Amino acid sequence: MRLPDKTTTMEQAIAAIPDGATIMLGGFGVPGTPFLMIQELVRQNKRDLTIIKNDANETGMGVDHLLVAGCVRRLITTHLGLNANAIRLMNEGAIEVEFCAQGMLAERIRAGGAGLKGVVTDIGIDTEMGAGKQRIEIGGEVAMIETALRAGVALLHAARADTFGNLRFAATARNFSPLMAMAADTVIVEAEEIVPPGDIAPDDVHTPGPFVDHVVHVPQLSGEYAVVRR
Amino acid sequence: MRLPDKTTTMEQAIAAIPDGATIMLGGFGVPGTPFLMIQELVRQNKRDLTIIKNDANETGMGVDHLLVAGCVRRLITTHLGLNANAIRLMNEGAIEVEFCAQGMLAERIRAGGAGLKGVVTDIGIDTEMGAGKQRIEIGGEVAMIETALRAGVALLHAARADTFGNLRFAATARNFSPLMAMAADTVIVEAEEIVPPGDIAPDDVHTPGPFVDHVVHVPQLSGEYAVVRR
Amino acid sequence: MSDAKSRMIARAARDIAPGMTVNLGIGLPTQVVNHLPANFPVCLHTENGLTGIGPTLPPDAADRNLIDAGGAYVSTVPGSAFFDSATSFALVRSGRLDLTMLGAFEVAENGDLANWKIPGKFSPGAGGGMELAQKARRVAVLTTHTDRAGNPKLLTRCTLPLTAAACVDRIFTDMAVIDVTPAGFALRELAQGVTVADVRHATGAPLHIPGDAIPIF
Amino acid sequence: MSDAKSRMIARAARDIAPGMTVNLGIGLPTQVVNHLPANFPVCLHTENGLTGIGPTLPPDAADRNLIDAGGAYVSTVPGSAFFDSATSFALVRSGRLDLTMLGAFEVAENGDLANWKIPGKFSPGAGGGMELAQKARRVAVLTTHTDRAGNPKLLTRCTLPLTAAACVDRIFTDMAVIDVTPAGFALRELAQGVTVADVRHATGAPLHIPGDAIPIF
Repeated sequence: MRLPDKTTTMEQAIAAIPDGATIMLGGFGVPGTPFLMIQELVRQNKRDLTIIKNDANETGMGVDHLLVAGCVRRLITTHLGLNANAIRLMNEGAIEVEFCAQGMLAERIRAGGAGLKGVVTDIGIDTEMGAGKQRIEIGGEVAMIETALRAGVALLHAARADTFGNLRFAATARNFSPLMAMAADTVIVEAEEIVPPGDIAPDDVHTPGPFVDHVVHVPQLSGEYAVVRR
Repeated sequence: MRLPDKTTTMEQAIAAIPDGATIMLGGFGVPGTPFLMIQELVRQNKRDLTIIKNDANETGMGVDHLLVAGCVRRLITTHLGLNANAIRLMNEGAIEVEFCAQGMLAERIRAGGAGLKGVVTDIGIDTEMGAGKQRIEIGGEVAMIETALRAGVALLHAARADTFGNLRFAATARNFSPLMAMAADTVIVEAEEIVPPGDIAPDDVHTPGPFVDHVVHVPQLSGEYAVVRR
Repeated sequence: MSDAKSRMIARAARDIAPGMTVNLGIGLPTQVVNHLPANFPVCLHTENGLTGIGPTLPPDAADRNLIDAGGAYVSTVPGSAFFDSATSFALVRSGRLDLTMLGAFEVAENGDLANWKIPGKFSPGAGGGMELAQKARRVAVLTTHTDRAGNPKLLTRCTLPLTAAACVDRIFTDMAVIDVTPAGFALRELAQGVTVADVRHATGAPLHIPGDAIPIF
Repeated sequence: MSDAKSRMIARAARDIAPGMTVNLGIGLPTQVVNHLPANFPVCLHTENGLTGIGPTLPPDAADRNLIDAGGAYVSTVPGSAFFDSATSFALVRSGRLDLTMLGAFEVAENGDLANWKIPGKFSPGAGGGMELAQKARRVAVLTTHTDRAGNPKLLTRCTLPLTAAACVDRIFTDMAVIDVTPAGFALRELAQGVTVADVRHATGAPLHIPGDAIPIF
């Protein structure tokens, strides 16, 4: 027995994504954002996308390229504070935006990835974030259902991958990526380093290979990955 | 700033557990079972315990010591197949047993650890395991609520801990331990090795220190930890 | 093990396609792995928290922390990964498990499976069986065609508590390969030396027979 | 920064007890850490996936993968840990976060907090603020006592959309330390040079004054 090889090219992996797809993007701010795959989405001119990401990066970076190119119909996110362009497009009605509490976005994605239908929570129950959500009684108290989120595709940035798709993330670049890796039908990873199976010790794997479909090597990063000097 | 030291002695840590406590025990079979802390529970003659553990180990080992000593009132578990003594006590009515589907036990514990009230699932919906569980409609389908589980205490076995409580587990000894570490008011860890903060790299931590209350060094393991020759 | 059982297991192994992630249940299914070609690209999962299971090991060579869900001491292959129980069942429930092979007490013609409880006699709990049966993309059963008393295990309806409803896709027995179809049990292949009449006789539900020649395994 | 703001931040730092796990919100709260004694035993959490935050770093020394939730480049201390966003909020919601210090647009006398949205003007999303406000064991607010126009931020009722209801325990301002009690706002301490009358005047809700001498910070 040996574990299958999942390496491919970025162009090929991204080409299989149809217009209208729902795409999860890893990353919280810069760390973990798959900037090169986002650039490839723009280059291949994908349209009508639903994007699920913690934030919309900053003006001129990452998700903002998708917004500027008109690729995005809908955005499910937690915070757009660093991207005035995203807020403008939202206010103009050019994109639909659904806001989630950050930990609820994480749990909704994880629930999708764990084959659950949703989670029961009281987060936001007394706020406008709780409006319209199904309520149930549990343990004598009222709580809400947060429904599971899944996507057709997840695009993730890893520090290191083996050819089977076992992943390691660096520092706070981990954030949503292990959750999204579980929650999409097709998971595509850009990795700064690709190693043979076994080079990542089994106790040190952040995302197990079976959750990953395609691994793409990105030997050269763009300036977007670097420290941002504001 | 520095991170607090949580090392203590096993006798002291276990002494604070009251009779009637609900205790989560890590472990799936032998790997991950905190055998020495279980022995200490018996030695301190804790009574009327509710034990939450994947299995009841094998006759003459681990959880079985608690059963033989009459410490256990109730057991929440997934499988007792290797412990005929546990099955006998259950059939005689000497202990109450609540069975969960294994992945549902994991999710219920994780939900407790994640501050959720429960999860929405269809696992077991057409079986007797689904009887009596609250049902809701979600996405046009019927699903069930599995309620969150928490415990007063979790007792876990780690391969390595730092003095702040960051943990590493070995191989399949990980199983339920990271989930239980999140889901108990007091988390006590026996570790084969204790190292200074920083010796476990931040990217390599399995359970972050803030979830852990007490760390106990177990320099000498009992024979129960060894390979079982059946 | 009888020749018929060995052939059943070897036949089941041929249903594992390259690249699959597979969970092999305790008992007969575990042995399917021994019939895969060397260097076959497959990822074996065990629900206690490992993908990339390698060969089982004798006690002398075993790692005390490394077992499969049945308690057998196993090894890893290059590229294996350890993870917690929640992640392990996330993999099962979210559709990443391509195939599971399970034992059975009873299988019904609508695909219902009973393999965890015989009320009053055997009730150790279901372990991870319910999720494997309900959520693996494909569920195959490996079982003797009849029980020790000669009673059929393939039935119109299960009499024992279900593990999961309408979950079984295919059944490998010592007599035949049978698919669960919308129309009920359909005979696909016969074991060497077994006739259609033999299988009909040993099956507790109607059996659809193909018009073409029936392959032998 | 004004002296009054500096003293407010220094005073807030004194409410961090040894051994706590603490999340300091974006803005003024982040600066509380600069007022902790050297070698103080505390674990700082940031919701993007880190416990054990160390000092912030200039761009030249920064790690491109290591930021806090506000986007600042930070470092680690020995014993820090990285984890995913689900684990990070599990820590918050399950009661392992002993204290959070947050900014505010408005705080009501029942502890309601509004700090994420000004309809029509400012609506970037709540980020992780709702969970911090609703689930930290103790919630402290750091804010100027009035807004730039001089209007009170401590009110009988919030007028803006809530972040969480009845969540605030204590408010540190440039004028006073005020607790949220079942009876409403209670003055605990006064800033240097500020009188009870000043605080009353700048507060948009009744203020309970202790009978004893009021400590100065």
